[in-house]
Amino acid sequence: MKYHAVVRGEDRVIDIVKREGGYKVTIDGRALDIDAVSLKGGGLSLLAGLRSARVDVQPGKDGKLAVLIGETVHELELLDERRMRMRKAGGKFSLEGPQRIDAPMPGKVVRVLVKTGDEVTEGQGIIVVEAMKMENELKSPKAGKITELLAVEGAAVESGAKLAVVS
Amino acid sequence: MKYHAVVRGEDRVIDIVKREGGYKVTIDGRALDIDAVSLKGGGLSLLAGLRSARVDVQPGKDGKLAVLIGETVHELELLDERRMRMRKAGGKFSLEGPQRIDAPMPGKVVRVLVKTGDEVTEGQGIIVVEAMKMENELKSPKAGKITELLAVEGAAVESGAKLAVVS
Amino acid sequence: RTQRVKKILIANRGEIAVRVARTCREMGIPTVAVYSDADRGALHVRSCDEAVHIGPAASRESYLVIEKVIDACKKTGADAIHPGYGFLSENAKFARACAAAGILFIGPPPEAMDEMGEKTRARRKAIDAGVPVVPGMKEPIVEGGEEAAKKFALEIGYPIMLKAAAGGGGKGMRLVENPKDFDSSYATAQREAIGAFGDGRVYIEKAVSRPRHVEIQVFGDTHGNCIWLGERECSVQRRHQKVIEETPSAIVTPELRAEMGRVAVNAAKAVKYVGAGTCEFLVDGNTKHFYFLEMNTRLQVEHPVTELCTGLDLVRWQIEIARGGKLPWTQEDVLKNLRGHAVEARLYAENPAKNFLPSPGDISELRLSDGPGVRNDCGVESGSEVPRYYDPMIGKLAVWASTRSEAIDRLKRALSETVVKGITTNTAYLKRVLDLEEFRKGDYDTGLLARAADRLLRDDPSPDEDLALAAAAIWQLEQDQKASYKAAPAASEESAWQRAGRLSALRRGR
Amino acid sequence: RTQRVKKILIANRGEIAVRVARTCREMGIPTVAVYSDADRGALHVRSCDEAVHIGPAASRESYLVIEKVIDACKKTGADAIHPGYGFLSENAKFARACAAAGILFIGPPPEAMDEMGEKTRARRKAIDAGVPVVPGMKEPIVEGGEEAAKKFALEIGYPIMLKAAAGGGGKGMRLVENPKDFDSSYATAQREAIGAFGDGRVYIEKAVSRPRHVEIQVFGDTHGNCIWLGERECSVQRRHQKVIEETPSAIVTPELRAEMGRVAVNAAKAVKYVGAGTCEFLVDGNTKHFYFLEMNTRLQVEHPVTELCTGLDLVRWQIEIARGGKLPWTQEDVLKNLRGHAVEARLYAENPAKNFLPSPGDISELRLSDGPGVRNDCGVESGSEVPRYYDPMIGKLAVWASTRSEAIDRLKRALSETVVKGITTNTAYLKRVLDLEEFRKGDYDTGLLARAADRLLRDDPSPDEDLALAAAAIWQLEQDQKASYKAAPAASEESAWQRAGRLSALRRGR
Repeated sequence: MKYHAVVRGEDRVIDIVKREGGYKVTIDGRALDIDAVSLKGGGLSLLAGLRSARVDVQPGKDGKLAVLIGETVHELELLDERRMRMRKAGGKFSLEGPQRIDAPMPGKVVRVLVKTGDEVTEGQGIIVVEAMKMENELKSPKAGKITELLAVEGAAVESGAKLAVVS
Repeated sequence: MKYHAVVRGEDRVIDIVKREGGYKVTIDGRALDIDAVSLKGGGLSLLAGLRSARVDVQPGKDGKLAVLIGETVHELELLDERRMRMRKAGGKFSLEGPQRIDAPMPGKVVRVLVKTGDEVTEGQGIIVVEAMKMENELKSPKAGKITELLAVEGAAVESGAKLAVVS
Repeated sequence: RTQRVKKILIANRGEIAVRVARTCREMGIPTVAVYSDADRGALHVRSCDEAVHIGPAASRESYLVIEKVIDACKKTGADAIHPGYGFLSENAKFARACAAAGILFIGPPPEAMDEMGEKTRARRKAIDAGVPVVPGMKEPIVEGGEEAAKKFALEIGYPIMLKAAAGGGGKGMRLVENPKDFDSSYATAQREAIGAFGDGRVYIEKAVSRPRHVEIQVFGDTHGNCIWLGERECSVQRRHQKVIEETPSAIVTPELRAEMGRVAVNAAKAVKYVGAGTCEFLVDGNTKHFYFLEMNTRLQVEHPVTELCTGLDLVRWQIEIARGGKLPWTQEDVLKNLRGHAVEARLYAENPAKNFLPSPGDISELRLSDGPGVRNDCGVESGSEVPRYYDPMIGKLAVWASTRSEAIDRLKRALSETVVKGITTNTAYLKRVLDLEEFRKGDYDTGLLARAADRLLRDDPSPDEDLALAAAAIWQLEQDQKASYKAAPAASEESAWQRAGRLSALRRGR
Repeated sequence: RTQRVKKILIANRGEIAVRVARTCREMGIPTVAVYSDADRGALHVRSCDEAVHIGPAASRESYLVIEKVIDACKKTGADAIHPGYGFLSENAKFARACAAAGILFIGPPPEAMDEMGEKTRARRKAIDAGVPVVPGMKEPIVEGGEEAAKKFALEIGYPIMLKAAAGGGGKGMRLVENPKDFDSSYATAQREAIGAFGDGRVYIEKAVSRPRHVEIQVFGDTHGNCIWLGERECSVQRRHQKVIEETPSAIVTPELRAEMGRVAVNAAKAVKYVGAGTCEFLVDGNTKHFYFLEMNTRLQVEHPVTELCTGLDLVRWQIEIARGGKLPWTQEDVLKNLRGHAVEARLYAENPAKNFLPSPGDISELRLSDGPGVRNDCGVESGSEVPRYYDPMIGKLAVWASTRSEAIDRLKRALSETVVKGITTNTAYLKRVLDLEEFRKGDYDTGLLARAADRLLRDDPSPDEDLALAAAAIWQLEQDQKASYKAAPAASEESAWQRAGRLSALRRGR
């Protein structure tokens, strides 16, 4: 099986073969022999040569995986052919083209910091939503212009409600 | 749904109806309104009137259930129609008729305390098996006579191996 | 002649309700839980012997409604209430309502709450008791008093702090660096204050240099005794929310401890304080001068570090003293018994990478740490839901060891055993905080986390990256296979994963 | 000039391997696990940084094979070995093999193990050091010496004890009430001794009246210092297997503690002892005279109660001292630091209702206790398998509180939070032991559990019986429905349940 991985922006190619006593995993040509035991709750006990590691894999963000090894969380994206196609088709999550700003969870819009037509920079605060007693500022995912602005101060919003669009 | 329960040798009749916000459970005519939430791992959070209890139900012994509430484990047998039939059919686990004495787990027979034809009392030691570094004495489930004796001192035995029969 | 307590209602939720229920069980006292619509499946409900539903999810309609809590007592025959922290714990009206209903309120007398509850009044009281305070307004800003307030701010000089008069826990608190930000900060502070306490009044205080938040635990009884139980250093804060607390404090010498303790006890005695209370001080990191901030008239979130170093069960003491018992210890006993070092980390359901956005949702798996010197106080377990209506703190991890550096190493070890799946938490962030040079040295102030923000969030290449990639591939392959078999575990995991996936997708704020 | 330790191999499994790995992690020392075919999925393997397979399930072919363990060190570059308890921990040959291979053995010098390892030799050594011992044989019974042995038994008078010369942990130990049982008991003792230690030699000792098992923890360093760290009362035993341990002991006065401590230190010094060791004494419940039984030249299973009351990490001390460090404490420091009361309960995979038949198998769910004063040391977690090849102890639950009665109440509370599913354990049995009047009073001896057997196993009607019936019905109904939907979770549970069902069916011994 072949996977295409993206970690910290770098592309990696993984080839994995199941075989007697574990897996042969080849990453960018370097081969690893790994013995794996699945644990309750989705974890793995891995033996790679002498190295022993408990690994927790948690899927999140649209196919992205958070891989926890000891102290460190590795955020990566793993794409097989199918996902690759999906990705190619709707570039929804790439930063090309218009970006939606949705409500991260149900809450209340306490402030709208921009007007339609405003030029915004990447990371600029756009809307402040209050949820769980905390004010959370939603930032622009890219530099561009506010082409849609649906958020209204004081309005209650549900999870995923479209609040604004940056083009 | 009707269940027939046996707890501490007593027969109890349980009638259970699912309804808005929980269950109506009638035990020997006395009705209880119970709100139940299922927990991960097979537990239940019960509210019976004001009473709140965390209950863990663990199936064991051929349909018998161990019900843990706070300090106490309640051992009971719950039989629906189907199980009732099974029970009626093969009386395998009732104490009428011949009783097999099987190896509780893989181990080694270290002593055989009876001969074929011996009269034995209920609870009398029949065979000693060593497993997990401990000697475990298998006792007779009933008073009767040893009609079969397959255990041989020193022999290794697998789980469930028939060691003797008391009739 | 101490009063008997037959049954205690715990007017709270989450980890503190579970923690109080544990001590009650050890004392053989039956407990009553209260719960909102959002909490029927919560751990605190099944940790108590009885439970009463008290309304909708919103705390203003449930946990904050005095009548509903009192009714729950009558319904269950509870003759005492432990309020925990937050919610009604510092509400004198509530304490009075309990008294009126013949219910024992496990906390200080309402009068003491009145005097300490409202910050500016507490400041006056402290000043009268000879307790040093930070220069600031003696009264909250009044309707239309904004201009006068700005003048006052200019007089004591910027930077200044805006604080909610009814406040606590950093809610409705704002640092203002210069005059032009006054109006916006004032508006935010007011809004947060109303949201958190239903009281929008705010006052001004001078900001202290390299400020360290050090608080003193005090305990008083109904026989006029009052002692201090050492300090807690709570300067590791993010937006005025405590993140890591420790005792003893790296800058507190035995002399300073005794002096702060004496002052704290004076403040408590000045209001005839009874029960567990905490005097919060701001210590100037340069001059080591300390200023009284406020007195919290309840158990603190971070009380476990004090328990670990004194060997006491503060909840047991609260109950014993509420029913008229005498303090079992003298001040000398405290000094004899203080031992070692304790550090606590708060586990929050939040996403540090997304500006600490709260991340409520279902916990698919929770793995806590164990072994020597580790204590977990958790309000959730595997399968629990973290509701979006309440504080995102899901629990606390505290450790004890004989020295500070061993305690920090132990906390790091324990955090590396702590795994929460299904939601995003701050565990990895906490580990990085423990590695900050300033923290290791004990040389930090309340600005630490803000200053170190970049170091705490950067993601640098890890030596395990290839192993992580391999693990991901193995995991994915097994998932796909299981899924194709439609085998039970895979299917159930898949759905959990997908749920998690959806949640975090939403959390991205796209 | 203490020696550096770069990497520690833990030559053990289960809870003790996990516990040692935790301290190593806190000290920043990488660890190596060893595992048999039965333990690839065991918790201790994933708790270490590296792991080496050392053979088949049977410990005689894996964990007990010196060469394989030494090879594992060479393979991984481990320069030190922590043996834990059991297995090779008291094997002087092993200690010598380590030395020969240039590997630091974290334990006493082989000479001390020789002197204390073989019981009759230890007795002689103790007598020479002026340590009181129970009257008994100075040499094990030799081939064909049975008759002489019986004569000796009659001389010192029945009841007598038969004990394995190489023994420990109650294995190969038998109480003989009268002469006619001598032969059968001797045979059993020999058989168990061979099985447990590969050495069938047995010796005779007089049995003491109302005997209490009280042991003293000692610690020596390579600089000639040796101190005691207080006692552990281990009289709650079943078939010579410790079940519950506590410190301090209810019958030990400060004077007796000092006296026993002095004697224990003398015994240790007599063999130039280095590291952690334990002198086991039998205390006559009536006369309070104490007799030396044996010295265990390793860490004890029950060491956590000593850690809780002293605040020490004994494993850390073992490592520091093995690499040449000085004892950080004087005897006076110990007296200053001893505090409160600790009790430990051992969790066994066994079925008390079936004559304590071991119950290996898969743990479908493990829920441990938390909160104030609780410490878990566990070798398993949810999803773990308890292999049938090793000791059935799956973990230990220890608590600390300021008084004995609070500690017992706390342990009971913690046990009520502890749930193990899929296999049968002794948790309910343990709770009943804590409720025994003799135990509550502290007035018990090693015969307690045998005498109380009936009270500990009877099942009396519970006020919750109807609730239990209702719960069973609700659970069954939900199971049946889920099953009929063929919904994922139900299916997976069903299979787990069926497995559990099968297992316990087998366990019934029918």
